[in-house]
Amino acid sequence: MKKIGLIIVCLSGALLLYATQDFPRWGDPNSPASTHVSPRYIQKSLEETDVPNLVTSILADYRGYDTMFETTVIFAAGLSCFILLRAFKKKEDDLYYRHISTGITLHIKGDKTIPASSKEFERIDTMWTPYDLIIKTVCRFLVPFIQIFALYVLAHGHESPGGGFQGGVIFGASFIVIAIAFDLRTALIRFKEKMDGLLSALGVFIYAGLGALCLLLGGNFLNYKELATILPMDPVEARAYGILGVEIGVFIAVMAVMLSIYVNIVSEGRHDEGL
Amino acid sequence: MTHNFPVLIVTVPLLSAFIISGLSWVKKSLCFPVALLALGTSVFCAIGLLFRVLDLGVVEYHMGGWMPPWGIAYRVDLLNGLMLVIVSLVALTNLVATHRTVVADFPEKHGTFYTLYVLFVTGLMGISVTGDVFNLYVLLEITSLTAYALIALGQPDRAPLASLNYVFIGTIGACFYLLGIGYLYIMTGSLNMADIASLLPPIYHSKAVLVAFIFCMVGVCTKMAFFPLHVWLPNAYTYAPDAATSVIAPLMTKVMVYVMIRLVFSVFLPDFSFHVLHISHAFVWLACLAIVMGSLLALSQKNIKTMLTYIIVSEIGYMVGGFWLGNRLGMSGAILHILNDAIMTLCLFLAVGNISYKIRELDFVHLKGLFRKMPITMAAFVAGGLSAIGVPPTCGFFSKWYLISGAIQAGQYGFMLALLFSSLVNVVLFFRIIEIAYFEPMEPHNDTTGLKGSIIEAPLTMLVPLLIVAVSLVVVGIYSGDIVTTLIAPILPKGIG
Amino acid sequence: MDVLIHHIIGKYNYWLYTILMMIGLYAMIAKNNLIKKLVGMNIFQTAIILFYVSIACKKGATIPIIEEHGGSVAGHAIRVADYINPLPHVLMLTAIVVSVSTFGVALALAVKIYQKYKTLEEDEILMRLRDK
Amino acid sequence: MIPQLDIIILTLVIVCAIAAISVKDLLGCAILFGAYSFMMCLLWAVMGSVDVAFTEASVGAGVSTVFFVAAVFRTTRRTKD
Repeated sequence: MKKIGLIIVCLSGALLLYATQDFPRWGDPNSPASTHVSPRYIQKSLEETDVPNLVTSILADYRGYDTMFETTVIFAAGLSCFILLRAFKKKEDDLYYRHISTGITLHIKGDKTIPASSKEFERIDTMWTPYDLIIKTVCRFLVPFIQIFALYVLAHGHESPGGGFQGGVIFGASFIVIAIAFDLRTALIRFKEKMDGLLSALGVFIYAGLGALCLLLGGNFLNYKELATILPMDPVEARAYGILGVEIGVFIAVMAVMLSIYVNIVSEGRHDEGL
Repeated sequence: MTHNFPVLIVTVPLLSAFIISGLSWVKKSLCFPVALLALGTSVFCAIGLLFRVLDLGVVEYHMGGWMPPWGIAYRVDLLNGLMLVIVSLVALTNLVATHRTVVADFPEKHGTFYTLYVLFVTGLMGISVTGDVFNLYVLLEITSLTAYALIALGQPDRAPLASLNYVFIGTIGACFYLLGIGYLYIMTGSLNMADIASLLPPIYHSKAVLVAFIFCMVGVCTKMAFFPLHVWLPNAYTYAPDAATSVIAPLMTKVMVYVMIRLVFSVFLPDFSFHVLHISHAFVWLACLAIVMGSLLALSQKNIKTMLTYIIVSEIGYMVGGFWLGNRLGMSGAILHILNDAIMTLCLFLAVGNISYKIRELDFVHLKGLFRKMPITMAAFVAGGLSAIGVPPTCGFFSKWYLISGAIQAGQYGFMLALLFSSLVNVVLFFRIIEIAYFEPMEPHNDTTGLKGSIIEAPLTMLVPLLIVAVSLVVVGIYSGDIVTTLIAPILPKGIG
Repeated sequence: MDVLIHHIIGKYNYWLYTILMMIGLYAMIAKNNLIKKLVGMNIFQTAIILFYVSIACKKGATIPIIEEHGGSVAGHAIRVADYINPLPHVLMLTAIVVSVSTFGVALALAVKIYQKYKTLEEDEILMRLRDK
Repeated sequence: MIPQLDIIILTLVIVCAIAAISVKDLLGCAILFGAYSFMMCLLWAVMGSVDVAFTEASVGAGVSTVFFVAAVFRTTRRTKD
C-alpha cells in the first residue's frame, strides 16, 4: 500500500511541478492574477464600502455570499460533532469527591451522589487532576482580558487585520481556557448547552437574515446599499455597517461552535468530565 | 419576487435550516413541518425558475449587486434549471418518505438530523445553480461535511469507519478541485466561470491549463466515485442510515456529474476538452471499465444495499462515457440519464428503506417470501429493477437507447458492448432477488409482527411517495422524447456534432 | 542549464509548496494510524493555502490595508502596485475555516471509532472487523 | 519580503511537517502539529498576508491543536507507525 501511495504522490507532485514552468514569476506585479480583477478592489473598495481593510471588504461585501456558506460550514461542523458524539445517558460508574477544608478525596461507588449544593465537598474528575491554585487564579484574571481582546478584534476588523472569525475563535477559546483550568462542569454552568446551540444557529441566521433583509428592501441578496433606506446614512456608510453586522453574526456563530465542538470531543458527548 | 428565484432556491432552505436547529432545542415536533415547508418553497422556486429560463434563455443574478467578475453571479441556463428541479423534487419526496424511519432511529436527535438534511440539500442546490468556481468549492464542502455526518449515523460498528474513509478520499478530491481552480486563477486572474471561459482561449496550449484541467477532473471524479476512485462509496452508502442513503445515493454523484459537464461546457469550453486534448477516448474506455467492474462486483454481493451501491458505480460509468462520446446523441443520453438514474436510485433505495424498516435485515437470505408480505414495496422494487435493466416503458430504456445509438454513431463499440453487458448483468441481479422474494417461503424468525400469513406492509406515509416515484419512472419514460427536445437539446453547444 | 536555474530561482516558492503537498498526501495514504492520516490531511490543505497566498504576493507591495492620507482619499488615485492582491487572502480565510471544520468532524469520528474498537490503528481495526 | 527569511521559515515548516508525521507519540505529534501551524502563520505574516496569518494563528495553531489534544486525551497516545 505504501508503494502505491508513493507512486501516486510522486506522480501528482511531478505534474504540479511540470505546470509551474508556465507560471508568472513569483511576486511580479503584472501577473494575470494581479491585473485582471484585483485592481478594482484595491482602487474602488475604499470609495464603495468605506472599509480600509481590503480583505474584510471583499470577504463580507464583494464575495459575501462565499463567507455566508463558509459560516454555514462551521455551523454544520458544530452540528455534526453534536449529533455524532452527544450521548444523553449518564456515566454509571463511581464518582470522586474532595473535602475542601481537609483535602481528603472520597471515592463513592454506585449511583449515590453528594448534592451539588453542599459546601464542604466538591466533585472532581475521575482522572483526578491535581488541584492547582496558580492556574485557577491566573485563569480567572486572564479570561476577561481575552474576551475584551476578542471584542476588539471583532470591532477593529475594518481598520486592522481581524474580524468575525478570528474574534469568534478567541472568544470561544476563552471559555475553553475556563474548561481546562477549572473543570468542564464549571464551563458548562456558565455556558449551557442549550444556549450554545441557540447562539450558533442565531449567529448564522443574523448573517443570512441580513442578506434576506436587503432582498426584502428591493435590492439583490446581500446588497447592503438597500440598508440605507432604513438606516439614517448614505449607501456607502450603510455598506460599512452591513459588513459590521455580518461580522457580528459570524462572531457569535464561530464562538458557540468552537466551544460545542471542544466540549463534545473532550467529554465524548457526556458533558460531565473532560480535560 | 420572480426575478429573485435563483437566490431564493438556496437561501430559503438555508434560513430554515437555522430555524430548524433552533427549534430542535425549543420544540422538537416543529422541525419536520419547517423542513417540509422549506423544501416545498424551493421545489416551487425551481419549477418557476425552469419556466423563466425556458422563455428567457439565460437568467442572470448578481449577488450583492456587483457585476460578475468582481462579485459572485448566477448564470442559470436549462442545465441548471433541470438539475435544480431534479434535486429539489428528489429531496422533498425523500423527506416525506423517510419521516417515520428518522423519528424511529433518532428519537431525541431528529431535529439536528433534519438540519443536516436541509443543509445537505441546500449545498446540492447551490452547486447546481452557482456560476462561480470558488463558490462551487465552498458548497461542495458543505455537501461533503453534512454527508460525512449523515453517513456516520448508521450502524454503530461500521458506519464511523466508512465515513472516516469517505472523509479522507473526499478531502483529497475537494483539494484537487481547489488546486485546479488555483491553477486557473493564477493563469487567468478570475473566478467567474463565464469570465474564465473568455480568458482561456489564448492560453489553451499552456501547461498550467492542462494541469488545471487534469486536477479539476480528478477531483470531480473522486467525488463522483468514478471507477478507479470509487473505493469509498460501497461501504459509505451501505452502512449509512436508510433515511440518509436514500437522499445521498440518488443526488450526490449525479450532481458531481453535472459539475463535470458544467466545467467542460462553461469553463474549459468543449473545443478545448475534445479537440485540444485528445482524452475523450480515454474517458470512454475508463467508463467501459467502470460499467463492467461495477456490474461484476454487484454480482458477488450478499446484501441488497451493497449490490445497489455497485450498480450506482456502473451507472456513473454510463453518464461519464455517454458524455465523453462527444456527439449530440451521447451527450443528451448522458444528461437524460442523470434524470432517470436519480429517479431509479431513489425508487430502489426507498423500497430497500421500507424493507429494512419492517424486517431490519437486508441480506438475500432474509428476503424470502417478501412478495406475499410486502407486495406494494416489492412491486415498486421490481419497477425500479426493470428501469435499471432498461425495459421499454420505464425511463431507463430511453436513456440507454440514446447512449447506445450515440456510441454507434461515435464508433465506440466497446462502450456499446459494455452497456449491453451491464444490462444483462442487471437482469441476472434483479431476477435473482425476485426469485428469492417470490418463490421461497418466508422464515418465521424474521417476521417481526408475528401475524402468520398476513401482509406486513410499510406504513402509508412511506408507501405513497414510493408509489409516486415508481409511477414517475414510467411517466418520465413516456415523455422522455419531449424532455430531450425541449429541455436537453438547447443545452448542447452548437460545436457538438 | 540557466533556464532551469531561472525556473528554480524565480519560482522556488511553488517548488517548496509542492514538496509540502507531497508530504501531506503521502502521510494520508501511507500512514497506518488514523490520527496521523488526519495530520497529513491538514498539512495537505495548508500547503494549498500556501500556494494561493504565494499567488497574491507582489514585490515591493505592502499589506492590503489602505492607509487614509488625511480626509479626502479620493483626492489622488490609489496605486495598485502598492498593495498586495487581496483576493487570494479572502479565499484562503474560507479554506482555513473549512480545513478546521473537517478536522473537527474527523476527530469526532476517530473518537467514535475508538469507543467501538479501542484502537486507532487501521490494520488492528480491520482484523477485529474480520473476526466479527 | 526578505528571501533569506522566507527560506529559513520554509525549511522550518518542512522540518516540522516531516517531524509531526514521523514522531511515534500522538501527544508529541499534537505539539509538533501546533508548531507547524504556527510556523505557517509566521510564513504568511512575512509574505504580507496578515489576515490569513491571524486566522491561521488563532484557528489553525490555536483551536485545532486544542481539539487534537482533547481527542488524544479521549483516545490513546500509542501509535505503531
